[in-house]
Amino acid sequence: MPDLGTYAVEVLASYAVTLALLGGLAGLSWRRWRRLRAEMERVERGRDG
Amino acid sequence: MKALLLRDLRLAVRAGGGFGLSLAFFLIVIVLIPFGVGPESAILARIGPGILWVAALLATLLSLDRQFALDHEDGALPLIATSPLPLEGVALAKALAHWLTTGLPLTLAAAPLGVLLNLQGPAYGWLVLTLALGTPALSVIGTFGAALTVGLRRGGLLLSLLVLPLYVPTLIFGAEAARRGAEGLAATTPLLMLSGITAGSLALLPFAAGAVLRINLR
Amino acid sequence: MSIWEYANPKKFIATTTPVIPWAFGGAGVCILGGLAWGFFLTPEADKFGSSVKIIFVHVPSAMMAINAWAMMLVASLVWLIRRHHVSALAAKAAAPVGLTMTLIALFTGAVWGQPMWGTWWAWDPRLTSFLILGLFYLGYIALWEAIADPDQAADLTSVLCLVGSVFAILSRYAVNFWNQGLHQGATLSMDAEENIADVYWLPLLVCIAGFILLFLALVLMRTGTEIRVRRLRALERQAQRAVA
Amino acid sequence: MTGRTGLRVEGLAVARGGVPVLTGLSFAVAPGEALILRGPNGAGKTTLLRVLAGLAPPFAGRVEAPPESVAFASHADGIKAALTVTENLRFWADLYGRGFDAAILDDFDLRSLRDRPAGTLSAGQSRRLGLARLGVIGRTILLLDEPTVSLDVASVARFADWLRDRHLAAGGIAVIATHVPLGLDSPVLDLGPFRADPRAAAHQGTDAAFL
Repeated sequence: MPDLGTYAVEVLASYAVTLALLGGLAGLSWRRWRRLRAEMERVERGRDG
Repeated sequence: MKALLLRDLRLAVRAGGGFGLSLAFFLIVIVLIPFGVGPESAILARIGPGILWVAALLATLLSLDRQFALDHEDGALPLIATSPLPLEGVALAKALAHWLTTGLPLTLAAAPLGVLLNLQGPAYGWLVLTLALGTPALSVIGTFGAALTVGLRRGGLLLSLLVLPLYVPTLIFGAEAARRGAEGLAATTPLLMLSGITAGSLALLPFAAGAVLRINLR
Repeated sequence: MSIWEYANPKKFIATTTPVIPWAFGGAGVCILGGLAWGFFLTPEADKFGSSVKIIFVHVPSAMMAINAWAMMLVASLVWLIRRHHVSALAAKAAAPVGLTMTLIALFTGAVWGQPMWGTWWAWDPRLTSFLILGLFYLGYIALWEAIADPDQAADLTSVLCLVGSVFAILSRYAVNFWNQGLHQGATLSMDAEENIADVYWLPLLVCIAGFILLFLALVLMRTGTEIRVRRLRALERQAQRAVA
Repeated sequence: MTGRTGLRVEGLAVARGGVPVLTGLSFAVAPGEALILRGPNGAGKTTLLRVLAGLAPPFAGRVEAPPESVAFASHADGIKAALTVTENLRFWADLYGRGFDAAILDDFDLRSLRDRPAGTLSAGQSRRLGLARLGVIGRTILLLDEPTVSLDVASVARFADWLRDRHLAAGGIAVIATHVPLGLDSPVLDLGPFRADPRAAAHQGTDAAFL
């Protein structure tokens, strides 16, 4: 681990927040993508079935 | 254009709602500032121009969304739309009516209210000058926002969120010119930028507002 | 097969769905790799100490925040001129991503500037312009939510995006002018690209590539979702009318 | 058949919310004639009137009318409570660039109310003022959506008389969507047969791109 010196907290905090926000957004978008795709298949099956 | 303008002016004067409301709000904000910031006249004098500008901006915002909403609710908008006056003219007339009933009174009221904030000699002149140059832009940008949110539920709240970022350049240059003028510094650059933004807004935004009205009337 | 071929929503989903996993994979590799590279292998800078490592997140997110709005502007123009639903929905899908990038840029910028200015927020011109950009994003997203009819919403948000872009650029210069007047602290401001030693340059490029890939993946996926929402709504309305 | 001054519609399709509701409409209204639109609620009467007025673009087909000749009025009165009856009418006359002719007050029995603020009028009276607006703007083609809603029989008759004796007699045209019999011997267009077939309609509107 490199010696981060006085700004260790700042550097780690900004990395953590960045990854958290990006991960959160990607997660939310993916969950919504999956929910919509499932709903779409249900409707498609219902319509064609 | 004149017909719509005169009608709106008569309505504002007769109903007195928008007219008095924004002035009263302006007065209230200015009176509250010293309670919050403290009575030291040195501080008040320094932040005076900026505070007056922010208060004038918020007062302008207050009376915006009634512009088109009233005509939309009572069904006058479609008949106005099919009149010889194009929608861009309607937007300009509304902006002018709003400026005459709100922008101008605020500009004139700013000087006497400046006394409350202990402004010094040149500050009054510069304040009124910058407000006179800036408030038309606030009105026409606000009219665009009002046209954008006509017919939407909770349009008023949305209108503030949409219009505030658009007000930032006018506020920065206006308040900066007023502050520099008050301190005797050279204020020509911010003044020129302020007038430029107002001129540009007056020239272009009615077309955007007209297009948006056309979409909302569909 | 002109590019407008992708304007057909079904075709858009069909062609982009396989790309999404690769884009996410590429983004993950680049971002994590670039951050690890920058975090472990670059020396401390003389003035900044180790806080210089924050540029690996701040600069890419700041760039993406601006590019996302530019992409929304182009998509709005395409919608207004060619009336292609996919571009309007792509603009709607990109807005939250742009907002997130702006928030990241704001947080990392404030944290990075903190040692220099001694305060958590110092109204630095560049940081303040990102704050204003964030407000533009909020307004844009709020307008989409406020309108029921999708086509009217697409039209209105497109006009707002056009007008907003002009005022965003105006605000950028107004903020620059406004802060110069107060104090000279701006020389150490965020436009760090010029004075970056090349040892930081490569990992930064990798991070930037990662952020771009991530933006692409997110927008493609979210646009696909928006298309499906519209498709479900259309199917539902069709079913209702068939019954009526 | 109809000169340049009439209202002609060819192969018109009208959409609401991006989906066609009426298709294949072709008719013409000669000066001096009126046309009554009938059809169940939601058939698209209002949308059709708005397209004829140019407020909304047609989904397909063409509407031909002389420029600056059209006016659309919904059942909402569009009058300002704070202004008096005369001020309201004078405003609409000025907006449409026409002189204010006080005779309209008699046509709608508003002479006695002329100086009263519109806010103090009853529903029937303000409805008559709303209709009087159509008199002062002097437009040849009037597109009216349920104009006589909430009007008593006498007022409906007075409106029909004004329409026949003042508007149509002077070569005006009126297309009126209404269920109330106006006593005009004008042709009636039932919009039922022109309703877009739901299955086909879905594949034409903006939803088509998503189906």
